[in-house]
Amino acid sequence: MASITTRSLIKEYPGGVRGVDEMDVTIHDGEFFALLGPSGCGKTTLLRTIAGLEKSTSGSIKIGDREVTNMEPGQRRVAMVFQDYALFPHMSISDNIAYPLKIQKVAKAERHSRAEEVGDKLSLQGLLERRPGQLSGGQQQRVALARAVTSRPDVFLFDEPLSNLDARLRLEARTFLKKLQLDLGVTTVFVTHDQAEALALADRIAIMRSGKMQQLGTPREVFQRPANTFVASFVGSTSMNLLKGNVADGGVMIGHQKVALPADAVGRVGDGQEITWGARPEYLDISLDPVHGGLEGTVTVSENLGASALITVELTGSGEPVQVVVSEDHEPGIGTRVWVTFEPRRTLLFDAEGLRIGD
Amino acid sequence: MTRKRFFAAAAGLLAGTVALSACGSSSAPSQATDQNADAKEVTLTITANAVSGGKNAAGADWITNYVIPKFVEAQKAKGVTAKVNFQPNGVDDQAYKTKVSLDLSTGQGADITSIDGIWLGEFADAGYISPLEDIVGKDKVQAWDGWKQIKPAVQQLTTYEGKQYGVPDGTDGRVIYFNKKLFSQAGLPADWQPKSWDDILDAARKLKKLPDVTPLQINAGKAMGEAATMQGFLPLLQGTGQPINKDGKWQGNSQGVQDVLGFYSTVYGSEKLGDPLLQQDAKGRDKSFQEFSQNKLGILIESDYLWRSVINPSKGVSPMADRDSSVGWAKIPAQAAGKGPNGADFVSMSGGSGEVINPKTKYPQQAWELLQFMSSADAIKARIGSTPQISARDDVNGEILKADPLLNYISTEVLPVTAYRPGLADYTQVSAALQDATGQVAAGKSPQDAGSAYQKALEGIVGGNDKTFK
Amino acid sequence: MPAPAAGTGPSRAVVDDGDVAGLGKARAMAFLAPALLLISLFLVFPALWTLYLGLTNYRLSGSAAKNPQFVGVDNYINALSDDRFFNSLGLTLLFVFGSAVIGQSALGFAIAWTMTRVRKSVRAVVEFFVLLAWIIPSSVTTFLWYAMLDRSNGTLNAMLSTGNTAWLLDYPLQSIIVFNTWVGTAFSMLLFSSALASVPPSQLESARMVGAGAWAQFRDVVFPHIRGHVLTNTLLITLWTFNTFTPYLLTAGGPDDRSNILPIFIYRLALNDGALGQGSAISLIMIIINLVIATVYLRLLKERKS
Amino acid sequence: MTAVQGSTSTTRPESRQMLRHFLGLMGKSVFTALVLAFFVIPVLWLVFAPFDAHPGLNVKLPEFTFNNFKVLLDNPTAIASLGNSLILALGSMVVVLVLGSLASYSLSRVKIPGRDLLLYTLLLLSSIITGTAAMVPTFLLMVKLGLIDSQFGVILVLSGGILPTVIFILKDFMDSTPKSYEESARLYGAKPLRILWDVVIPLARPGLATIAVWAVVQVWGNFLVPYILLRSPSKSPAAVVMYTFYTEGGQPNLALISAFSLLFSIPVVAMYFFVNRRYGFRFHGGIKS
Repeated sequence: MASITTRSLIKEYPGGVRGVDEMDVTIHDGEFFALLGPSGCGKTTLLRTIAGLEKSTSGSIKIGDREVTNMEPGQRRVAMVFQDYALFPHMSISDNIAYPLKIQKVAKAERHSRAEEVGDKLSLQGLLERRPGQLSGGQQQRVALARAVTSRPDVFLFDEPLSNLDARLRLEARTFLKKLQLDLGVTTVFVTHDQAEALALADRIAIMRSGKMQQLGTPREVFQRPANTFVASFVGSTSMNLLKGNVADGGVMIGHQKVALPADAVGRVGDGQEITWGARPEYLDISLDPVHGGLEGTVTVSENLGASALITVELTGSGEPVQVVVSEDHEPGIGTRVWVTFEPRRTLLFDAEGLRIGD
Repeated sequence: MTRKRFFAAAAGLLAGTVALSACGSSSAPSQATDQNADAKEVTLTITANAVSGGKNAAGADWITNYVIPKFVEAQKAKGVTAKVNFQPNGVDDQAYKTKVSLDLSTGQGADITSIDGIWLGEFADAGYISPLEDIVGKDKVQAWDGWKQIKPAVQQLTTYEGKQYGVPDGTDGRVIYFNKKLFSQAGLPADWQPKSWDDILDAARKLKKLPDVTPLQINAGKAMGEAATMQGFLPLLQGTGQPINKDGKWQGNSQGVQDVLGFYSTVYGSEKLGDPLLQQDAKGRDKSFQEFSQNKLGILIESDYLWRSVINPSKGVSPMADRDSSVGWAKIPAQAAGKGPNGADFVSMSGGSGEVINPKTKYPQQAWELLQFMSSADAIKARIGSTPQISARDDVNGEILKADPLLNYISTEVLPVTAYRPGLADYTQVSAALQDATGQVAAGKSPQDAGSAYQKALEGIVGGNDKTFK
Repeated sequence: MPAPAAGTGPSRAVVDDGDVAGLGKARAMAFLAPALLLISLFLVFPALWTLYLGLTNYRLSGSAAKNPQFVGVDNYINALSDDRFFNSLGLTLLFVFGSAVIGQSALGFAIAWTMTRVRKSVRAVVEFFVLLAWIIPSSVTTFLWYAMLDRSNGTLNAMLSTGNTAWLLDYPLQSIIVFNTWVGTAFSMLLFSSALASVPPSQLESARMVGAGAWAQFRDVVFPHIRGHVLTNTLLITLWTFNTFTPYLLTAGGPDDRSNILPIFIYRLALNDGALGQGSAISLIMIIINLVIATVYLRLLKERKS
Repeated sequence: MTAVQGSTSTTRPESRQMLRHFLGLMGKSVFTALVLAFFVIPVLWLVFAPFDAHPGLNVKLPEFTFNNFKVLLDNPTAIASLGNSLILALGSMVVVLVLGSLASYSLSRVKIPGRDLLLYTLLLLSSIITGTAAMVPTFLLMVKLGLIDSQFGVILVLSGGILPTVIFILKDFMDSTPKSYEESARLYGAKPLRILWDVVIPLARPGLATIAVWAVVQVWGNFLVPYILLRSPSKSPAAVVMYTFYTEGGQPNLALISAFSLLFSIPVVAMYFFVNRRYGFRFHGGIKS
């Protein structure tokens, strides 16, 4: 078990593109840590650099108190589960699971019993003599996990391990993964582009963009208090409403409508300052009657989400769309005139650079 | 070989400037003639284009079953332990020649090598072989009593620039074969003997009237290879009075050459007395044999090989059960009576092979002993066995050819008028040019055009027209 | 040669991209070295030596064997002023174009394409026989075809009732083109089979949905996927066909040089005439032609892509 | 798919569809039959002639006999030569597989400067070696190395000649194996040779098997190299012995040639069968352009 620390880590590709740019991050011992971001943001590069599959250009990586920056991947005591699982198609499941032990020159009999033991733990009983090709996607994923577990690593590295599964299986596997990690207590770094997966699984999430860290925090923090507009729009199953406006008279002018200053921003902005006002659709509500401090508009689209509905409201005057999640009982018809309401403490303000105003 | 040596050698080679001449040939003078003359243990190797169970199997079996044990035995009686190996080959002559050249050029190779007489000049010029007297000593060579039995004409086979390079082991002669059955159908005599080229053409014209019969086969073209020269062009050219090479000069596009090509033109051109397509066939010669054996071909110029090995009723490849009664033969006439060299009426060409000693042999004296043994009357009789063949030795021929009318005929009637090809280095290329010329005429080109193309090719080969004559 | 062990340990040199197994340059060279050593010694070295021979009048026997003279580019001038060389070159180009580019590629593709839509058992049988032609040693296959095309007893004449047509004499080039197609189609068929398997069926289907005909499907869907295979295939079979000597066993270059393709021309020059210097020079010319063809292929395919 | 279109189209195009379908089926069957005829008919001679008491060049039902084989069995070199061919073929196969997979793996995974140029140059040079002009240098080289009359020497020369093509084709196979397998093994501490052996070789097995057959076929039929380099009759491979069944005058002995041709062909065909059943026989991969 070990923590992971990177210091000024840079991975530069030929041509000067930086996959990882000045990364300073500490992943705590036993933590379930997610690397989240759109494709090409460098999260997989960071993971592979930690694994040693990519050589860092400069900076250092420590696992526990071991300096691993220049170590061979095989010496870093890390285990990785690949997106395609990388199960050796020519070996039985048992041999696949025991492969790390084979490298460690563990005797055959013991390898076999360890594989069986791990296989049991991961519900792979009865599959051990098969070949990977004969297994379902979910089973293959568990075999890949089992192989990682067998090597008793200090660190698990998961590269989008759930993305090859269909939606239903993915939820199941997610729960399984979380439980497994809790049981084993091994420091785990998990790369995903799916924010829901990251929110559901991780103790902490690092959100990356163009090789740079955007925000590091608990799921709650990144959801409720995104550091910038990028994080705000990337995290959440519906993205945050972000409306341009400016500060006036202790409030925020969006078009010609005025809303209250978010709680965090009080006292930190001055009149005339250009800002972006943000509010999550889940934290907004609508009223059919005029409400003071609410935003007036007309319903243009309604999308059913099951127990709730996502309503798009076009604001009167500016015509900007605002999305609101309403419970199924309060779904207004298209064309209805509504007022969008909210609690000021649930709203955020971002400055001209897109950084959140407040602490 | 040890690995170390292997890599050392490899490195040496890679390092680069290996002079071609150092590797490419061995012009170094032969070692002393008496080297290892008193050795008690001797290893000798013989090679020939013969292999048991395949090509020239009889020759191969003779070496393994007769020559080697008998020679080893004879040596043992002298207190010498001899070990004699045989390296068989079963390939076409060009491949065999290549291998032998490579072997001799590097000082490897068998101590005794069987070669075709016409390679002699090339090999000698390349320094691959040396005169016998240089290898084993003049006195030793002259001491052999076998020379008396070999006619001077036959000795020419292994002679180059006046020196003996080896011992001839057999010769042959060319005659005109004809199918008596077809002849009687065409109203031609069974004891046919043409006296001129016109006689041949007249007979062919009569045969032409028979259905499904090719009247005449005169080999032509590259596909026939040396057979086009030896069984076609050269016997005809001989009949015009001038040999292909005279006083070191080659015969160019002379009147004689024009007459010969004109003859081809008559046969394959206007009158279609022969089958021009057959001349282009890579296996045309075999097919002509097959046709002859199936009574589909009337007249054919060939050597005794046809009689012995092809249409032989018991061992031939295209056996002819009634060979003895239905195949006739005659001497090849000159263009017209008295037109042959020195006014001869009839002509022929002969070839043959011989054995040479590797100049790099470790045991020159013993190799010479082995060669003498192989050329002894008893050994040759053993080789010839039950299928008579014309040997180089008169004593053997007199004894074994009596029973075979054709071979006896060749030995007594043809060999006196025969000629050998010049054993000159350029011969192979000149022969190729002649094959080309005959092939072109058979394919329809005019004798004039083919002749001037030949002249041009010839000058390229021998280096200028001062080395040719007309 | 760096020892293989030099690359291990934590202080190893920077790893290349794509080097997924962590070979490193040093170890990569060590892996490559045995093959390169063998190739240098038994291929590059004799090949360079051959090129040197091409500058001499070296012969297998005769006085030029003893003292070969450096003749510079004479052999090349001779070759380039020799009608027979150009005849041979023309025949070779026809032979390569006919039997490799058209024959093997087209037939191989047609078979591979057809075999994707027949029953498995039929496919297995067809593939077996096509491959058989390729596997049987050349000395045997040439004999089979010699028997097949024979003038008087040949199977082809019997089948087609073409009397005594002497195929090998009347149509020598055509005969060896058909023969070489017969021998070599297997490789193209195999390559195209696996290439076609790599074309996503969904793309073919969507092309059909918008009404694309067979040609349009090939051009817009199949070809882009198999471009690399077409290149590999054309390159290899062109080189192989350019250098094949096997037709010699069928026609020996004849009749009258009408099937005298370059490898046979060289063989006859080097072995029958013993003119190794001249033969070596023509070998180099042949390689240069091969090089030009290879470059043209690479260009063509690159251009069509962009 | 016909159904999809058929249901939405009117009657006339529907019948045209049917016609097209029918014509397609006809074309397919005719083409398949022609292909089979083209490839099968020449081989028939090999099936019948060896068992014929009087084989000719034409294909005919034999006057059945095993005598041709009996004659071969009596031939001192014929049967042994097949063993020699096996030695040469398998020896070369092992050499090119071992050296070829090491080299192609290395070339596939590490960008060595001038890699492509090197490959193409070697490929082009290999065409000289297989030709006749290089015969003399090769022979002289082998004389210097003391490898005349050595089967090992023949194996080296033949391997050197076919290695570039082997590397070229194997590299395609190696390029197309997914990289995550190797990375995974590497993370567990496997060293490159180990990865090659545990992961890459098994994954490339169909390719290796196919190349193995290809290499064997190349060596199996080679006449000139073993003929020039070997001396002892006991080492002659079948390709050399095949030529001995011609008479002095160059005429083929059809009985022996047909029987020997069959024996000569069987081992390679058997090897193909084995490989095809076990791994599937295929070439794949294309140059990435």
